[in-house]
Amino acid sequence: MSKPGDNPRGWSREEMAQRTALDIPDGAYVNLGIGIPEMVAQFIPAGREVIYHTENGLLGMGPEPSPDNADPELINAGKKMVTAVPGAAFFHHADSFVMIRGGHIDLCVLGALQVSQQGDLANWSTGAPDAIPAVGGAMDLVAGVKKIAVITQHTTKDGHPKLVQACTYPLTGKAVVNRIYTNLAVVDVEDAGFVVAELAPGVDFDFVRDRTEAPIKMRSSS
Amino acid sequence: MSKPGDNPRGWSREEMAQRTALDIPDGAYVNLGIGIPEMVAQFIPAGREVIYHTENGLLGMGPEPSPDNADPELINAGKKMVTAVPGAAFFHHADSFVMIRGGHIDLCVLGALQVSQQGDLANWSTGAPDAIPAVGGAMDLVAGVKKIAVITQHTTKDGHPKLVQACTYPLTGKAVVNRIYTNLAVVDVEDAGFVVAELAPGVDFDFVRDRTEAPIKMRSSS
Amino acid sequence: MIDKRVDTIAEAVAGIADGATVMIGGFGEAGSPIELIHALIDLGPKDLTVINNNTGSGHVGLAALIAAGQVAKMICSYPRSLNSKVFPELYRAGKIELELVPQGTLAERIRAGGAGIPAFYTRTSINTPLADGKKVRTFAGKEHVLEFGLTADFALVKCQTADRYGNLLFNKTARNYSPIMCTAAEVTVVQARNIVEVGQIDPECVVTPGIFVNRLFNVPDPVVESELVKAGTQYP
Amino acid sequence: MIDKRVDTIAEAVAGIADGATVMIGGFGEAGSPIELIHALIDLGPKDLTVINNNTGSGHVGLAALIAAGQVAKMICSYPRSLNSKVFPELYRAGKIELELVPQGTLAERIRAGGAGIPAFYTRTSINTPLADGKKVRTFAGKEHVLEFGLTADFALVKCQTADRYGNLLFNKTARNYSPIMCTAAEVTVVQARNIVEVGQIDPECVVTPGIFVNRLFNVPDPVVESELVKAGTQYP
Repeated sequence: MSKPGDNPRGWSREEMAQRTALDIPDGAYVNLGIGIPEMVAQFIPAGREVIYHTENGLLGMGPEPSPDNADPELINAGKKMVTAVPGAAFFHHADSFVMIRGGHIDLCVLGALQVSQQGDLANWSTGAPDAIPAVGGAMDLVAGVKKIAVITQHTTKDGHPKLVQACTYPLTGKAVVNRIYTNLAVVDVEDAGFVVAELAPGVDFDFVRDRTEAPIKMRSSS
Repeated sequence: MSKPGDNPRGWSREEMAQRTALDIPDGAYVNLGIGIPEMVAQFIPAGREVIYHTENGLLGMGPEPSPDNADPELINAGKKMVTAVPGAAFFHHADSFVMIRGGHIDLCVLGALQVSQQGDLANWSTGAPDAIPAVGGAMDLVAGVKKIAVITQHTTKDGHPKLVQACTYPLTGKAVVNRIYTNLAVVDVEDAGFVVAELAPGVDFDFVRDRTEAPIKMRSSS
Repeated sequence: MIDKRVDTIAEAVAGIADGATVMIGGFGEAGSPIELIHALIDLGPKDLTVINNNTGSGHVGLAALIAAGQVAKMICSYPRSLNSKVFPELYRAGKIELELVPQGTLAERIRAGGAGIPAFYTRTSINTPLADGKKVRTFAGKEHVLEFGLTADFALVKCQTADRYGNLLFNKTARNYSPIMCTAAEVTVVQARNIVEVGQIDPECVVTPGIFVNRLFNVPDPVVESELVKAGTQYP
Repeated sequence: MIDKRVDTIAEAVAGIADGATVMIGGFGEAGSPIELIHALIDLGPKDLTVINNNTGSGHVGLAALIAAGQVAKMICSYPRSLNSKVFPELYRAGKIELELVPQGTLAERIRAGGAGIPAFYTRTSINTPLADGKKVRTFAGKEHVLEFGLTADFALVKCQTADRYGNLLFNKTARNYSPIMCTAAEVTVVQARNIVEVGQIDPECVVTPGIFVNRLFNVPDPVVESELVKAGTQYP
């Protein structure tokens, strides 16, 4: 298990977002969660056209507005002010979740508290008795979007693994996560469990394995 | 029972539509079925604003277009060309039936094959083995609209009563009809059965009773 | 770059195979994608299940597709209408199957299919033969019937205006089933009267956002079904 | 003549009684009908059940309604957000009830309520604590949970443009829950920035047709919630 006090290694938050962006193909419809996932949009490689969905009712979300262009009635799911690109569409909440629940969105990138080796995701509640439970659209997204990616630090601030054998926090969804981008590696969730698809520069497999609670393998190059 | 060859008496088709129109209050949202019900719109008393819904996707249906104004993509549920009044709205079929099924339309006026003393309506199929079954929106309308009125001849062309003890044709809905406008009378469907609210000029109660299969009473003036 | 335009109508309908389920937009002739239907006749797949409110008129469009023997089953609410001769004959001869669905239930089943709702309860059709054999449950003292979402392999629809993203506007009551069918098909194929530049459609007015559209073919001057029927035209 | 305009904001909220269920439009501050909420505080009914995505910010609008002790129960998806202090305190003190619903399920339940659909199945929340105690059924090999339609006595929403029929247009993402809430309430009350003549709203672009609207009040220059929160404003 990892030890608090390890030197930070691997990818920065920006680099995790950038690495995630590399995998998003031209023409994809993508929903980006709050936090690091939001940063993915700025790293899409040139020449790819990606359309962003925000579940509060906009397809074709653009970047932050300039101050003179800001409208508190044009926000994203994180309630930050955004813009709408040419070719965007506004719609109501039920129509927005038709896109999500109906399987029309190609990819959703979310944060995580824990991901299990079966792809179970816990990202909405620590289950603490005094916490205010709040779920938002997370359960709808994992239930409906075609592919679920997670961006997360490999371990918690206290050094506890976030890639676990079984989630101890309440689930957002069962067997829903396809790929995890951590500061240390790109990890696929396969039938056999966690498989490292790529290591961050300067990080070796043993370092990742030591910081992962569940069994994890290196993808064999073939 | 009535006899074929009776002289026509009571209200004409236009007068039945006109009598129905008298009961439609200012501000009502109304869906008019195919046939005589369609004619109701032209008889709304002056000073009343009534909004017509057609289930194929228009709220604010207006009268037939002039030839230079005709658009085969602006039609009513009977597939006749119509117009849209100022303040109209177009919408898709699912939204149109939100209005119907959700109980938002005040009144629907339909034709009938039979109406029973419990208010059961049969108006979509004679059940004949070689008939092509076709239901359209009739079952949705009777299930969802606040008040269901029927306009019908009191008897069939062969002189058989259409106001019956129990429908012999397949039902459109059970206990759904509130009021019936026939060529002979205005008949309410109450818990106790058929009650004549008004007789057509020149028609007496016995004449109506003889042409009604189920028990029928005259509304006592009080 | 996202560009859903295809160059030929054959490309637009490519891949619709024997046994496919195809939703076809339109209520009567309003919104009927008649050029796409004719391309489907040219393509020739058999044993189709077709979902449409009606069964077509005369010997063009949907009626011609049925006449060509390509349709094994119709799912619709009103298969009997003026100038509808082809379906009734085949139906009486036992050569085509019919699933009759109340119009609002048909619309809601399509919307549910597109929305990832596998089933829902509705009051419509309770106490009628169309509820026979279906699961019934009482809510607030009233019986309701369980109905299932509908999806399709392809949807063929007609629109008024589109951009290369697939954002769509419709013309008046030609809208009808098309927007919900766009959501419920694996591949949505659209014939558009006008294709405009991205940004020219007001984002507040988009009826079908491009996410629901896969292929777009420009038919600037579509035929009018009722005129063809009146002229006695037969396709092919 | 159909004219849904009312002259005073007190008339707009009149009749909202103790124990009423009230849907309030808005996602965060976008679309929040803050003037109507303040009128509801002035009116003073107690034991309300309020349906909103959130629980308000600062001490104005929905947060102020909760702080006034008028809300017995919140039905929402995200009761914890930036500057949301009032609800968390009351909730931890056991003084307010919470029904937590996934955002898309909340939207669909409201849409179902307005559409006369008493219940539907969804995959959302399966295998999570939010599915506990709910009926589960398998469709196409996957478990789904039965969820129920939501209706309300009143809906309070904000729109951009309206006509006297109650046809509504919204502003950008301020649309969110408002159109579906308009369909699901017995009495829908709208505060509109602009009221225009009948015929000035394009019938192809109407978002909420007037049939869903009962009362219309003109608030030409609504306050901006985040500015009030920043300024530390308390209502009343």
